[in-house]
Amino acid sequence: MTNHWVDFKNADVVWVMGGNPAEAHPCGFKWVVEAKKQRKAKLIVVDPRFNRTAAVADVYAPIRPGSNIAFFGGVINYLLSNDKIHHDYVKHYTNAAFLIDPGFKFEDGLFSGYDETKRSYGSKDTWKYQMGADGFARIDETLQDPNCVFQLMKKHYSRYTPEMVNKVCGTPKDAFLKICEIVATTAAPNKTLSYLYALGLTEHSNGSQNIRCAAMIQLLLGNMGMAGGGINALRGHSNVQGITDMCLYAQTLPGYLGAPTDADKDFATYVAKRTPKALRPGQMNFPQNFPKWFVSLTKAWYGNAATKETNFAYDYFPKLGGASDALSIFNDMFMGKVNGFFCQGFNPLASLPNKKKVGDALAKLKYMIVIDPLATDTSEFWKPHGEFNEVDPSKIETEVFRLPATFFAETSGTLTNSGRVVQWGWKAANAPGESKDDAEIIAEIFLTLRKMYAKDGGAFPDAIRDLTWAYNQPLSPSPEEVLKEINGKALVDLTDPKDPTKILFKAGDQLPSFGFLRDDGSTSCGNWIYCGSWSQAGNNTARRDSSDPSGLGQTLNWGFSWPVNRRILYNRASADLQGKPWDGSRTVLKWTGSKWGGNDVPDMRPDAAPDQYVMPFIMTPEGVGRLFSREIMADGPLPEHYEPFESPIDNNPMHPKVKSNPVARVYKADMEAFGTAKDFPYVATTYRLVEHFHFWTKFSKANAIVQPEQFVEIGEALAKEKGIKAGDRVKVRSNRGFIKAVAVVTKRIKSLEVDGKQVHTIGIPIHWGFKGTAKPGFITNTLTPYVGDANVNTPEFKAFLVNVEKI
Amino acid sequence: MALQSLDIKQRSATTTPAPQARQTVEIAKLIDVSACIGCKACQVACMEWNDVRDEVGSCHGIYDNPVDLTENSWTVMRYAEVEEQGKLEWLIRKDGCMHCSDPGCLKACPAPGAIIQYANGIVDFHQENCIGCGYCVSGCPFNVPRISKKDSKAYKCTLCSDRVAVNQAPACAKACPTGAIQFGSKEDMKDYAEKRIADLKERGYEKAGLYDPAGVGGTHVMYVLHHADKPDLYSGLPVNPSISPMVALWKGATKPLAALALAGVALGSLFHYVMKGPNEVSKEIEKEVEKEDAQ
Amino acid sequence: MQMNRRQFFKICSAGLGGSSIAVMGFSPTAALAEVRAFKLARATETRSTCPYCSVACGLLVYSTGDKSKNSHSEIIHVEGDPDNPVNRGTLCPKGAGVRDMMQSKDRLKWPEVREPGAKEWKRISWHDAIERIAKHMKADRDKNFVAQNKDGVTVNRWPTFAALAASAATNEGGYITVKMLRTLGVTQLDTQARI
Amino acid sequence: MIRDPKDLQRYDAGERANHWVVGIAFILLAISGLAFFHPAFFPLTQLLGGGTWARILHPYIGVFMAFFFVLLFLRFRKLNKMTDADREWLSRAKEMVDGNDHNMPEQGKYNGGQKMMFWWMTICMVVMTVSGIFMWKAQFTVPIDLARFGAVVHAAVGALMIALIMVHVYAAIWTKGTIRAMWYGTVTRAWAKQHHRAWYREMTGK
Repeated sequence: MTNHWVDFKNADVVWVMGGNPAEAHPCGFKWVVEAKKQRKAKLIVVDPRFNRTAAVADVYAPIRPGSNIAFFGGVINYLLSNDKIHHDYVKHYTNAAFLIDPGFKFEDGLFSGYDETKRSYGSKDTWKYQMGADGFARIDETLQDPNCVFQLMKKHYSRYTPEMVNKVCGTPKDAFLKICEIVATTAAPNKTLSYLYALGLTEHSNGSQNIRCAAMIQLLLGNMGMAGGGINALRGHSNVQGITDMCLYAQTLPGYLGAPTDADKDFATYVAKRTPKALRPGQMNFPQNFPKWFVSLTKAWYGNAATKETNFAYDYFPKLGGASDALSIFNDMFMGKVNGFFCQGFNPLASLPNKKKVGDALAKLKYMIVIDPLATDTSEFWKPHGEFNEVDPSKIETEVFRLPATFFAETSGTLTNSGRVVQWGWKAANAPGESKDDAEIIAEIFLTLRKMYAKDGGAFPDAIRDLTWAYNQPLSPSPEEVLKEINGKALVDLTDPKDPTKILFKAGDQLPSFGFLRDDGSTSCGNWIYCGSWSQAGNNTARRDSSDPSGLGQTLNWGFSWPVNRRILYNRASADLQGKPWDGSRTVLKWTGSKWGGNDVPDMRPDAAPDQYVMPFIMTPEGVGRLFSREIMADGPLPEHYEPFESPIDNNPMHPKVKSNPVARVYKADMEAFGTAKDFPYVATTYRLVEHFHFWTKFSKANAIVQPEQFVEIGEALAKEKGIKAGDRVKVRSNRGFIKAVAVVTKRIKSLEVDGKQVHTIGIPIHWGFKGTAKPGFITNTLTPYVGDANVNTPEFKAFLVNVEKI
Repeated sequence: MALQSLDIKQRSATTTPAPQARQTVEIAKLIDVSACIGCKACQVACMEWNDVRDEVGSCHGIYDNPVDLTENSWTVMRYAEVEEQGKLEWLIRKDGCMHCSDPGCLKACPAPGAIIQYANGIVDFHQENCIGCGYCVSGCPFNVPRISKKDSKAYKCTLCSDRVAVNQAPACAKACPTGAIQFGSKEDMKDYAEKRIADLKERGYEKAGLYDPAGVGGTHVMYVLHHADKPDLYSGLPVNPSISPMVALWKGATKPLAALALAGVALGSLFHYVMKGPNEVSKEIEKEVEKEDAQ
Repeated sequence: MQMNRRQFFKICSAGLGGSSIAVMGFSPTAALAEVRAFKLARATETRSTCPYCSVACGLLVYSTGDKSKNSHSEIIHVEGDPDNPVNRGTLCPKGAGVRDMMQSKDRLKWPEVREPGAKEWKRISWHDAIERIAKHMKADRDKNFVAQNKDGVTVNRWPTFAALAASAATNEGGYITVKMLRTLGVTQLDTQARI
Repeated sequence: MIRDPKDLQRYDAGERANHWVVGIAFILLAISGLAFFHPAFFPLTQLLGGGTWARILHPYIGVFMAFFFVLLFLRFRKLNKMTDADREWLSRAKEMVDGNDHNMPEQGKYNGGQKMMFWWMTICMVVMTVSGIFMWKAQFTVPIDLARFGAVVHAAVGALMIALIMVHVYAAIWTKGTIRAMWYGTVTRAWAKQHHRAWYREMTGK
């Protein structure tokens, strides 16, 4: 998230849509309740279900699953057409004034440049800024040019009228307008709205664009960078943020450094492509430091093998040959293209869509390595568990290794929360039996392989041979040593660039910030954004001073917040052009006359005086927030409503020719496994309950007691139609399989009128499976479709079609 | 003063007063229903602190689990979906012992020292003295105590007397993520409630108010309700709870009346004997019978 | 006679006292009323972070023993860390019950293997497990490693091996994992964060 | 006392045993019941093995007593039919209490007072059994208000019953030569003639 958990208390309005923090993040949600209690903040909840967050909301509105962009578009239209925007902010801190290529068009549901055969936008040339002779993007500060972003947005979203919102989302018009009104109050410079979301926005075929909508609204309202503002991804696991930062996924290397692909033929091409040039004069364009970050990473990993001569061991980094996200991986596996599978603390049989397909894919492996503290469902995909897992082990040839790992308090180390605060935890007890730390298991596997390669040779042993592994106990790298490596150090004495006689850091010193990283191989750093977590001052993640002099909850001496202990991202935007805070009572940053000061680490060059016009969004080459996302997104520079791949209505009411996301990747077999409204008339959405955490707490007795058995939630209207009473057992079917569960009949899910049709929604919590202490249940993802978001392929778990019957 | 870590106000089945000299602070737990998200953290924290675990039950078509208080579940959340004037409200109430100032359980309990009311307001069950009769169940106006099937002892929320005795908040209050459960002196809690009620009134809940029923002398677990005029909306919170008149009669008037009656009969008999003498066979009849025998 | 409740109770209790004297019952045993002893006295307190969601609440983990050589520590209680600025001592039902997770009957205790076609797990030693895994990996990698793509670009990738990584591992564990996987040439890599 | 072969048999062995089974049960019940009823009597539970044992045993003893009382009832119910003579006796009961039986009408095996005692006992037994069941949490679950009602009734009627039994016992003590009827079954003819003349006539034919 751009802000942090405690910062919610600074909000005037909290808008939750696409999340359910009261259930998924209760202890973070406390700060929303605190805002209500202390600031008289209003809480808005938009969700298909009246959930436990809605139970304490001031305004709740229902919405049909999968129609978020229509809702957001409606809000954007309301703000623009009623002139409820923060003018100065929009003009200076966003790309509203930027001129777009005149060839840019949106017609019949498609942006210019669509290639139907490839299901993608083959050419995005028209999505770009008009460039001036000076090499910078052209702007029109009056915002009047028909090709400026502001005007393009106005035009694009004028179609999203309250009537259209009602037609697409089923949301009652008065509830929608009431929400618009409350949201619009925060266009005032000194009012903020905090936007909270989680998987309810991401798990759609338009997931990324959903989030962009929320970000655009926050830019229009001038709420980014403000205390009590921001766009706040609540996120999932305890260290989902840290693991994302460490980049345990194909597309990036630690610190979000784009991973090399086949197109990056050599080191020079690779670096050039990832080192942008500023698009406006004088902007910080911080990603221009990419070479420093990448080279320091290569030094951390390959030490002396990473030199200028070897192009910093560039070839040691494998290049991506194509898609490599969980869905594509399992599709490849399903096609028999994968032999070995390393499954660390992950339960894909339960977590990925279409359990049947996932199970069949696992059965095609030669070997699988499961590292987990618990006997997960995935580790027993081959084992019959009644109707919950009907398989024939004699036909499954996969050799499965199951290695016991430690659980959290059985090991020390850091976790990063979604407010980017890295916190050290201490080991409290030994793990049961022979369990080992993940790091120990990895070390054992790696060192065994290294020995084998040293002895027998094999395919490309170089990287294996040269990987730095300078831990005191090689078989047991301590978290302290690893965090120091991640932080980075000087490899030689580093001198001050302004005064070469002055030694800033001696060789071997831990570095305090990524500002000191170099691209010449004189520094090493495992993850640049974590630089500063373990400086010469020691382990900053273990700091435990929770004092809060500003009263804003910044607690700058608690743990370490990346980057450089900054608590609110883009905080320069909390002050006006002259550096005066938009709201003096919640000062995050202000210009003190000689430097930036205030209650946070400045997200700005500390001495960048306001008259230098260095804009706040330093991670973009244009220096401003993007209302129009140029060519970055796969499915368009402005979010547009597309129906979920399984939709209860026949056409997209916005544009009949293009129903669903035109560029989302769908495999052929999965396309065929989609159901239609004729056979599966009800919309289903999956979600989490407060009593459980994913597929873990079914192993915990306390949680099994407070929510023991699988259920589905059905609105009273549908229940009446189907003759289902609370407590009855029902069977829910999709075109991919079925589950059986107890029916919870509720007033909290209303049937909605969508495009002239009555649409019922069924709510399906995910937490059950065939292993654990809770009552055994079906894997909910038996039902879900195997299709993901067009940009990042997060599966569409939130909107699909089912049928239901009483059993 | 040694035998207890909290001062005692009264104990069950005891006719003489406990030492009353020390004046300690009266505490209370305030449950702000308007801030409650029904997350059940309080339930789990209670289980964890008190080392009690219920059976893994089943889903009954509602969110409530366990569905009722048991000897192992000393607090449960109760969920009510209420639709008033077209507005849906999900009223979620944490149910459990109210720690009445005038505790019906204690009044009904026949076992000396099985129920203790501490000077701070906590009403605590001492299972070692409990005989398992279940009178406390009859005595309670809130239907709280439960008799264990395993040991036939009565159990309920202790308000974490062991934590409060060392000046810690009860486990549920500490855990509550949204601060819907507050803990402090009863006076502070009333002040806090007042602020919450003012806020709720501003948000349109004109009937918001504090639930601290006078019928049981006030309670040490109080609720802030958005609809204080209709406590029964909250899964049947009693509108005007008091110790049942039958229990009052049973453990009240009946006791002295019966004791007096029995003493009266005993003494009456004694004095009757003393004053009137025995009812013996008259000499006359004895003679008659002797005469018959002689014949 | 008009009487309010309180007066009524007073009269009743006076009557009760009176009647006790009247019947002169036995003297009751001494009143002992001690609260349950505070169970954390002398337990070892360790600061940790909740493993569940990304609020990452501070935890106080209480265990038996004082870490002396011969005493095995067992976690007996977990509650929130009041110093942590986010949770300030509070916990949700997941965090509050995390001890049951750590002590779940389904915790794995030793390495196991399920051989092709087998119906059950077989316990094996760590040594055997690692050797067998490494052999599988090396054979697969040596056979399927792609050093150059068809255009002659060095790609150094191992396409037949896939990995999914935990989102609940520590940063250090995650970093070590990615460091190894990338070095082996793994590109079929993803994390729970995607889902 | 030397037993006279001419003494009249008032109770046979079965009747006596039945009476004492009920009597002993009653005493145990009274002890434990009083203990639950009033704190002053709580230490009486020690006689039954402590509070918990008293709580466990009391209802079972109650059921036991109820069963044997039914037998007793069946044995004696015909003998306890109220007659005009009984009613007259009752109307003059005050004189009797004063120790003056001269104006009392002739009585059969039981006088009006004894019969009243019998019927009162029967009513109390029924009420105690039913209300006891309402209170018996270990075995029965009844609506809470019924349990409360049961408790009041059980307590009040229990006290009444104990009072009646005290009267019953006192009457036996007061009327000399009575208790032996329940110990070994016989009474003297003089006793019978004095107190139950009609029965005396019936037995002796005089």
